[in-house]
Amino acid sequence: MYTIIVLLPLAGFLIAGLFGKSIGAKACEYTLSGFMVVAAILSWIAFISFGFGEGETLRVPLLQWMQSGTLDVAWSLRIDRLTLVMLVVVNTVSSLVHVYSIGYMHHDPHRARFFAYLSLFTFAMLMLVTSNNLVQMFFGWEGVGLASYLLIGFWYKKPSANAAAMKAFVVNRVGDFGFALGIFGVFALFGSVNLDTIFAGAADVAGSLGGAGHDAAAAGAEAASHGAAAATGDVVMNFAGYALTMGSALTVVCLLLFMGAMGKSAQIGLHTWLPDAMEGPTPVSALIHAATMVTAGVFMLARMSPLFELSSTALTFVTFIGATTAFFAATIGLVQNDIKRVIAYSTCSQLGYMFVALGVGAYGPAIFHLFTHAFFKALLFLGAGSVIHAVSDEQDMRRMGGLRKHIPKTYWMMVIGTLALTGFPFTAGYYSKDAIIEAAFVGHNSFALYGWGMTVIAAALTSFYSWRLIFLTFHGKPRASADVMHHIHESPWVMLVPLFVLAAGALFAGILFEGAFIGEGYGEFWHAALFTGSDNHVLHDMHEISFWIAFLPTLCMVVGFVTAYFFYIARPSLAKQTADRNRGLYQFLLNKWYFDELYDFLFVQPAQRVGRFLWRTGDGKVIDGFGPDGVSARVMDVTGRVVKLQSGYLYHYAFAMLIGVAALVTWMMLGGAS
Amino acid sequence: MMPDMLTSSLSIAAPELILSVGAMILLMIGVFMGEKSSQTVTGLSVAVIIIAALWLILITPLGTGFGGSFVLDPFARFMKILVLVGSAAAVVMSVGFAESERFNRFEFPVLVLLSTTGMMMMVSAGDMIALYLGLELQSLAIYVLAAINRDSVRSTEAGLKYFVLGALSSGMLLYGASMVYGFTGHIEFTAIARVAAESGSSLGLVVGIVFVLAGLAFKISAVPFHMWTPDVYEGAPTPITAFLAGAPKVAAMALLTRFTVQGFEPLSDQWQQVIVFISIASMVFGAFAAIGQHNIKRLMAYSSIAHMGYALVGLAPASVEGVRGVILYMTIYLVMTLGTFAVILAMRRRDGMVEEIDDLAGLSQTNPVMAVFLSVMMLSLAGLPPLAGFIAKYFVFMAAVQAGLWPLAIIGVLASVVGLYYYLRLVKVMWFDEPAEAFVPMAIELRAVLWVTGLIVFPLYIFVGGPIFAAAEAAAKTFF
Amino acid sequence: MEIGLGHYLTVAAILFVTGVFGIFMNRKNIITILMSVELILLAVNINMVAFSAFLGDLVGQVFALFILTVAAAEAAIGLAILVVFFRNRGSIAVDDVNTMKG
Amino acid sequence: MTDWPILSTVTFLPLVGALLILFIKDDNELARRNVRNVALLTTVFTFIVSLWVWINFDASDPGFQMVERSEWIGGSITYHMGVDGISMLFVILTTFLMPLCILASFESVKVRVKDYMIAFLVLETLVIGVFCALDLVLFYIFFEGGLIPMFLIIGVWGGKRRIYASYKFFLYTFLGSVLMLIAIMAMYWNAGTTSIPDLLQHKFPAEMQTWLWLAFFASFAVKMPMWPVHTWLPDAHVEAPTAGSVILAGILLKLGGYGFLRFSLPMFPLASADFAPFVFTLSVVAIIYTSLVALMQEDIKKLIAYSSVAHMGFVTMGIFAANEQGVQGAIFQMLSHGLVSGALFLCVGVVYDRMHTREISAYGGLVNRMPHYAVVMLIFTMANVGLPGTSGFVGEFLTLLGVFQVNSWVAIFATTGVILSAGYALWLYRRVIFGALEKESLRSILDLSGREKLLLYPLVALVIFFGVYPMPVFDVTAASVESLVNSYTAALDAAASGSVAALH
Amino acid sequence: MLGLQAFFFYIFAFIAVGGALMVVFARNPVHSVLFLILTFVAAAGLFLLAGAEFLALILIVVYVGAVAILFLFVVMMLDLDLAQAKKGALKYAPFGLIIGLVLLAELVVAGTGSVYQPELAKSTALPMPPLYEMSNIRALGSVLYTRYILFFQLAGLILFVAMVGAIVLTLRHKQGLKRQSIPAQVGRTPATAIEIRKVESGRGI
Repeated sequence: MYTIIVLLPLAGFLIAGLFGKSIGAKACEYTLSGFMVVAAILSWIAFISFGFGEGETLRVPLLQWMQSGTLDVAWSLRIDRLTLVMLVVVNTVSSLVHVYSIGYMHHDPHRARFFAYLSLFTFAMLMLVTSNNLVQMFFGWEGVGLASYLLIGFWYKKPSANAAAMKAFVVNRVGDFGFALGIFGVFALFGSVNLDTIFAGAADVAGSLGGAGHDAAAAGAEAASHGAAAATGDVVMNFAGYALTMGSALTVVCLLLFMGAMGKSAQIGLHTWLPDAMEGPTPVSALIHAATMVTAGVFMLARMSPLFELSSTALTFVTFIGATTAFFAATIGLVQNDIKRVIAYSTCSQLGYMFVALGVGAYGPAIFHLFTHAFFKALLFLGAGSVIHAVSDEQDMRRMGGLRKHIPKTYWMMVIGTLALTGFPFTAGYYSKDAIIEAAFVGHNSFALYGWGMTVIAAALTSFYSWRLIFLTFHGKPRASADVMHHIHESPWVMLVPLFVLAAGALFAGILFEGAFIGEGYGEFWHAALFTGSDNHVLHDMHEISFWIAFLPTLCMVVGFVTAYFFYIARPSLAKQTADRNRGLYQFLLNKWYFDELYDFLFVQPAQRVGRFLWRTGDGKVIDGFGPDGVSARVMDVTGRVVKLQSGYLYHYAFAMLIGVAALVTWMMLGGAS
Repeated sequence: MMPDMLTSSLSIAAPELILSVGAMILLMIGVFMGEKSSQTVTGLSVAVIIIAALWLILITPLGTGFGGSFVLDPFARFMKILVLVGSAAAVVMSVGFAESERFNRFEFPVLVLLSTTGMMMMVSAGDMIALYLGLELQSLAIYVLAAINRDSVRSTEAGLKYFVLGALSSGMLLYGASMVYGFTGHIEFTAIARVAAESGSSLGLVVGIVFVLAGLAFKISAVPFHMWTPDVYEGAPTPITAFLAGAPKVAAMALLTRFTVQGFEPLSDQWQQVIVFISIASMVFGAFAAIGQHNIKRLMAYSSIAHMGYALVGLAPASVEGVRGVILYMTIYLVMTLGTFAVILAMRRRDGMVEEIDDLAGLSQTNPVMAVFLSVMMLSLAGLPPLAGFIAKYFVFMAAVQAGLWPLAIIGVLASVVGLYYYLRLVKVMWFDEPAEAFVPMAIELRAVLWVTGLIVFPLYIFVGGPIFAAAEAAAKTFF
Repeated sequence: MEIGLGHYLTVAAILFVTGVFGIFMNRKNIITILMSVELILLAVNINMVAFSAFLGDLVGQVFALFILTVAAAEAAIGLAILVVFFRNRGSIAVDDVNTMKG
Repeated sequence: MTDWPILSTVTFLPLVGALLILFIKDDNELARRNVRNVALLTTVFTFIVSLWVWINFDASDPGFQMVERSEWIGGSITYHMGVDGISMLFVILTTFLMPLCILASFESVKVRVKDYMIAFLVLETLVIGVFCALDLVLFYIFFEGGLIPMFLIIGVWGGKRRIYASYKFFLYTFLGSVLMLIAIMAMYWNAGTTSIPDLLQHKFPAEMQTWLWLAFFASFAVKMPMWPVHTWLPDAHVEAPTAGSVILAGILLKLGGYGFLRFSLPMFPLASADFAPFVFTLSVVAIIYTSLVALMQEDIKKLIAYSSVAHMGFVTMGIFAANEQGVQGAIFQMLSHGLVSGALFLCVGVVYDRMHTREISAYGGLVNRMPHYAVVMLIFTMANVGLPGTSGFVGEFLTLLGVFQVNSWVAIFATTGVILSAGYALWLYRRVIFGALEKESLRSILDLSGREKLLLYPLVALVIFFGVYPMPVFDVTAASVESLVNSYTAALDAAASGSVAALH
Repeated sequence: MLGLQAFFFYIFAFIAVGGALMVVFARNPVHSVLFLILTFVAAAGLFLLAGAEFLALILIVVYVGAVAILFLFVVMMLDLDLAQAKKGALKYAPFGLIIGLVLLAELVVAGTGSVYQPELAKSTALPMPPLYEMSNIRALGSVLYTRYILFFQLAGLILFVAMVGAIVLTLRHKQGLKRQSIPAQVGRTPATAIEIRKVESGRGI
């Protein structure tokens, strides 16, 4: 069954990719959507039934992949609760997006290709979440990157889309750089890239780091030889010139892995691709850049929790990055005008939340937020898509407004999404987000409090920009041209139904699953799919915080709402005035903290300059100049001189002979003869 | 001297007798038949050479004759066969030239025969008088041959230059010989070796060796005694050049080998330095100077200078492997040279011979067979595998490496890279450039020589290489 | 005052070097060069005879005899070549023997 | 069948084909077609026969198999052939790429077809010979011999600066290998044999190893090509005809890596260990340097050529990591690069045949008219950047994994190549394929023809197949690589303990 | 007696050297040839002093009598200009002079400076028979046609080549030159030589 779940999208991709032309776009759409729905249903079945089973981790081997020396990588599926959660998320959102796309893309000439890409993406994502080893995860990791690249650049005639696609891929590669190095590090430490071996090794290390006099022999053979056998003080890895003991080596590895997560999950520094990725069709944004792919980083950290638990330094760093991102993205979201970009920055920010949770060791809340976030963020995106669809592909909120009456269903869906996002009580977001903030508050690492502060502020900001979006789009006076307004229409049912489903998720996913994900059902639910260190009591502690602390996020939400209302409904001119008053800050935020400009200045331009320099000067002047070209020129010089020696005059010839013989005689008499 | 001893000596020297007597008879035929006889005499002279060769291979016993002055050992026999092959091929190739250039001098084959006799004597020389006389017999005939186109300024200038410098070089050689004689009391190589082994070297002896080596180096056109080579190659009529580039080099190299390895083996660390020096100088100079050439005969002259340098690489170690390498090198060099000159002799348009490299432009399209073979020759001369030229270089360098002569080996291979450049230029001209006017079809005898040599260079050597190698090894062991 | 081998050798060396000089310092005509060659051969002959005398060995003289013979032949051919060259070029000035170079 | 000299058959079959072609006159179109067909059939047949070799190959045996040996020219040169796990697949790669090359030239080569086909067939013989030769001198003969047909291919059928490029190619590589020749001779005198299996057992003195290693390095580094002796490659690639580039990138570059594996590592283990940091440095420089240079290229072929240099950097790095992952990764990377870069050059050839320019700026928006082409190109571009699931990933990953265990700095720097490669490859793809079709000249450009599909689709299939299931390659190479690595470490250990013993 | 030998040695030696220098440096080639003759004669004297009577005579006969005269003949025949201007001459003369002198010094040192080894004389190839037994010419003759027959024959071949060469190069058949043909003359018969015609009387032919 799991194999079918994973391979159905692949089959869909192949059908659409290879035979799309011959069977027609319609057939592709329905086949692929059908496949996805089946896959989604199957994953729900699996998700639910799994709990009733033994709960043991399942491993489904598919095919040998690589084998070289001690490296042994196979294509296989690892099914545990974490995987199942992801399967459900991915397949549900994906199938809904498929269905939605039938409507959204119905006038596009390349629908078959679009669906093929979607399915390809889903397949890659499933490979990622089901992988039983890091390399397969990396496959999925890069596979979703590829699909993302293709989908962002789907409208290949738009130069901006192409640029965005490329940017997404390259920036992701920067993260993958870290991920790859992390994998190498893991292999160097544990002698394997298989999760089971790594976890076993990690458990051993945990024992020895705990100083319990743990006998290393108990560990798996490979882990023993690489990991735990090395006493805590021994150097187990040389990295970048430093000889690292087990503890610091783990930190390095975790940080490297986290770098991959940062890239994929658009954390600060490597986030720049995500807003640009909005160049792709909106369903893509919903599927990839909100619900699934960007959460791969979160998933990966959760998956590797046994490792991360061993490195508090790494976790601290994760907290810091996550918190900063949550705040930073939220600030940018405040001033963006593109409806999708606002949501994109919101995604970025929410991912920051998840990392904060991961950083303080609250893996459950992180995944929980991932789970709920998928619903409401997909909902928001699809809703935004519906809006865009309605206003003839306009994305700038400054040219919307007053749409509430024209597209009421969409409006209500968007409101539900916003409520969930801002953490309105008893919506999905309320449970997961508040859990994160609470976990941050009780977290032990040195940035936990910082994380808490940032997330609380971000909560207020989130509320503000989310409502700003709603108000700007749906309320007030229409700012679109009359022509556009004339064409506004509610989306077809094929687009609305997915919205309804997601809205249901956004409303009820929290209340339904809170207990299982983070509450008292935690241990039973996860079945050790998430590892929590023995001295990690965050989950316990977070339920015991004071009311005010728990209430604070809700308060922030309200503050944000009120402010937004004040700015955009009550006194619409206030926003502009504020912006004018703080022009510097406004520009700073509008230009996304100038990250793109900074990177352009720091990396892109130097790379081009250096590349040109190396090519023209390095290869051309230096290497060729002193190498082949230079040598051949020198040879020609010598030849010219040598040929002149052959003057044609007898006496020169005779003189040469005389010199020759005199030289030889002299040489033999002085030096040669003994 | 007892008559029967003379008889045995004569039987050893029978091929030389055949050649010289044949030359005289042919001269008479020529004189009596007049200018019409050129074809006949040419044909007959080839027959004489073939008879001599067969006689040498099949009948002549190995041994020493004329009181040690004349030696026929495996080495001598091998080299003599090469000499005869080179001469025969040169004569054969001259036929078409004689016809079209109205160069019908019957003296040409006669002088070639006489010169060949001289070379045979050089190869067999057991003492320094035989060395000198053989050398002079060979040289005098070639001086004449070089100038034989007496109405041409270039030909006579070539003859003159060759003669003057040749005379100077024989003067040096003689001076050296006199020193060697004076300081050992002997002229026979074996006796010299004995004395040298007993009493070691002296200043006079060393000077003598250097002078003799200088004289011999002139004959193989090794730097710095090479200066005549380009001018003579260019000026002499092309069949003469073809002859000049082949057999005499083989003979002179044989003589040099015998003189050094047999006569002065005990003093090898003395003359080795001289050989190393002229070897390096030749390889480097030949390679560089050849790059600047436009005339293909001149190019071949510099090429031969370089090749003599490579052959000397084998001589320097004074080892059996080295001599083996020299023998193989000269064998393959001869084949390659003959093949190349077969093409050069075929470079004829309706209005006469041409000898500029650019005249070969686009040959691969106008005459693919010729182009393929010439390319094979050039790349083989450059020493590229899988052609025979590589095998030649391989064995000489191997000997040098064995002896630990690293500078020689490394400079040698680097020079071969430079050398490759100008050989490639011919290939480039033939294959890459736009075709020039086509040549007239090749004469049958040139075609025959070209096919035979070409196929030997590749791929026949793969099959005949083994036996030749064995023979060369046996020949090399003569001295050790 | 004993006249030793060294004396003869010295004379021969001087003659030899003079002959060599005659070849490469000469700018006049080729025929002087041919004479210089004769000088060189004469020097060699003196060497041979001197060695022969002081070694008490006949071979040196035999060698010298053949050198004389060959020198004569060489002179004949040299002069013949010189004559044909003169016929073509109208000059035997050393500087005129340079149509080929490079 | 056991006695049948199967390797010689594979090696010399193309030569037989070349001889056949020699007897066909190419004076009319029909004859030219015959020439093409004979060449194609020959190569296909050779490929089939080589598959037979693969089938008969016993993957569990680390030694040489199907050995043939006979005396040849004396003086130690023997005719000695055989394959082991390291060379086996290169033979297959060669025989596989050759029919594609011939097919690729069916329409693009219009002049001197006969000469062209002969040159290719001769080249095939020589290249297969290199991989099969078990005698050093024989190896050298094949190794150097390959320069000749390649020189002609570039020079006769090449582009504008073909003469410069062909000279540079020839002289550069020749210069490198003559030093190796000297080393070969020195090895003969030290070991008394030029038989590779025997030499693998021979232990050269440590100091000698250094010199020998350097000499071999001179040859293989140029061939590879490693920075800074890589500059011949872009020129040669750019000027060579399409099939020439394919062969050059696909096979000839592999000779260097093969040489490192066959000689440098096992025969001179001590020197290899000493020089490994040096090689790492050069590899890393190559990866970063050439990737940066590739970013700025304006010529499609040149860009791919520079990327080849970068990819070869991974190979050298993997080889000198000298562990199983590194070495197997290097082998895999070479095979994969053979397929991928060959395919990329074929792709360039496709548009070059239509437009007769390789300027990137002359293209743009090809996807509008050439969707199939765009897909194929995409797959190869992705393979080129090492996307998992394509063959490009496996090699890159393993080499990096291998080298990480040895020297993490190297791995870190080399991994940046992953980023840069994505940069230049996608940048190329974007400029050529994506965008609106604006250039007037491209309006009527046609998508892949049937013949071109026949060329490219098998490569697509293989690239993905080996990306997903590379085990056929690992199976073949595992035993040989393991014994290689073991003997290497054993030699190092012995030397270390020897020096320790000397201290006592 | 010893003094006398030295006296003559020095006389001959100085004449030979001086003559040689004049050969090289005389402006007129005719003078050069004459100085060459002088040098040869002086050298013959040195030969005599060294006990090589036969060679001394040969030198006079062959060289002075034949070779030098040949030179003279050619010089006269070619009608050379005297002493052409030496344009840019001797640019490298000092260098050449130095090298020449170095070489000379080395040759002298090699000839005189190295230790003379009397033991060599005992083992020479062909010890000279004492004069009282056999004269120099007889001694030479006794080996020339026996032990050294090969060289003798070779020398003959060389002279043969010289002859052929000289003829090949210089002999020209003039067109239209009438030659005596003895066989034709001898072979004439009355039948071919005489035509008998009947002349009618009273009429002319």
